[in-house]
Amino acid sequence: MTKNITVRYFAGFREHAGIDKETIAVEASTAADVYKKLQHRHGSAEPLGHCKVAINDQMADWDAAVSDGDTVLLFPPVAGG
Amino acid sequence: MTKNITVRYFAGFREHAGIDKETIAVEASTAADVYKKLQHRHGSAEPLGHCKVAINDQMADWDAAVSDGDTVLLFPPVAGG
Amino acid sequence: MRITADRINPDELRNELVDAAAGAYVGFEGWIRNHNEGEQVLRLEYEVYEPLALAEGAKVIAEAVEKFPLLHAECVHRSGALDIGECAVWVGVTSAHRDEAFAACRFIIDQVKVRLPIWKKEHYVDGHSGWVNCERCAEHGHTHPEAVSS
Amino acid sequence: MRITADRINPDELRNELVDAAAGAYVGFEGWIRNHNEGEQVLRLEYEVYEPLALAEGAKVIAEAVEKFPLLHAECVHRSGALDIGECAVWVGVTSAHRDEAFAACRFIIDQVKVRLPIWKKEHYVDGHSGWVNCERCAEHGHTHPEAVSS
Repeated sequence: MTKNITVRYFAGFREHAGIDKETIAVEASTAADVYKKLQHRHGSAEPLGHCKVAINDQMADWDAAVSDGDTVLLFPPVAGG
Repeated sequence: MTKNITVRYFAGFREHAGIDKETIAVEASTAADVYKKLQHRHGSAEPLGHCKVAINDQMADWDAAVSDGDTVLLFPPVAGG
Repeated sequence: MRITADRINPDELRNELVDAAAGAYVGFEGWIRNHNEGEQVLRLEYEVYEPLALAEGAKVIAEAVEKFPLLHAECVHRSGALDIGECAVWVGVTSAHRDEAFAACRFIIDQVKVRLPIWKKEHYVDGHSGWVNCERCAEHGHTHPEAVSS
Repeated sequence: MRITADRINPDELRNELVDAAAGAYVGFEGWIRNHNEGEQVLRLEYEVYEPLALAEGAKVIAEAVEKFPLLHAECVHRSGALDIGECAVWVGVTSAHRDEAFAACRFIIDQVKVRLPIWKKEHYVDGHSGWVNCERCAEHGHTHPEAVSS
């Protein structure tokens, strides 16, 4: 099922995509599906397990379901401190 | 053999002895011997293993030899910090 | 948990944790080193996604308070551009005894480094720059933009 | 290693350890608690035998520097009368990474507490006072002068 998903890119993902946000119509059940559809935009060399995702400003698992209208935040490997 | 030993008391030992220093003539081979001879002055309830000793301003073991003219420092259990 | 674009003042922050019941204070500060993985670092930028960095940081501190018998715990992380020697992150913990202060301070900084949406871009002496990988992924080296092409 | 009768200023001491190669700073402070083993503490006195406290403290710091890859390490201990909340001992350590800063800071305070000729006399709310036993001997309770008669 095609859903309208707003995707936000951070850090290296944003630099790679060249934009920080876009709304796409995508066939996706989970956050991981969204990530995979957008691999060319955010550096596919980065394994999913190193990245994090949030849905509507809540940290989420990659297998969390996405709904039409959701905002998915794609976080490359973090490095605080 | 009788030796002239200057003994210095610290903290609880000093309070118990009522003096901080005295020179005594004592039959003693080791620092432990000196401690035992003076038990009535510094609270014999305190096991040797909880206390420390220095000879002439060097930390020493209880079985270190004492010589005539040495200064023996008797340290009750320490509690820094 | 706080995020700030201003200089961190550890002394001021420490004073906020003062408590007559506290016997131990442990403070950790992460400073900007002049080198990383063999490269000379000139300066550094932190990108922070504040809403979730604050929420996740608060969760980390709450977990520390639950795990250890603490009096107070706080963490402050910088955002934006930092120079060599500046404090990037501060963690302070007070408790009755030192065991739990050390353990909790360590727990908080470890979790903050791997869980908060914060990214570090290093600018090197030779002119190039790169996003620094998280500690868990460190064996893979830097994630230079050039290196992650699709 | 330093012994001082004046207030400890952790911020000033921390600044002495600043180093562009340092990525981690860990500071420990021992504060005077208002209670100990169920008793309300009013104030406290430290008796320090300075010549050997300085020598033994320097030895502890040298051991830490040998055990861990540190940049700087320092320890300052108070002597004399202290009020509740005052800092009795400060330990600061800097290193490239945090592992060794935490480990060395912990090592130093642990050793300082059991090896340096320093004694602590607590004055309690009810008027009596007592010398506090070392940590290793803590299971035996306080060494009140009354309790150690010959």
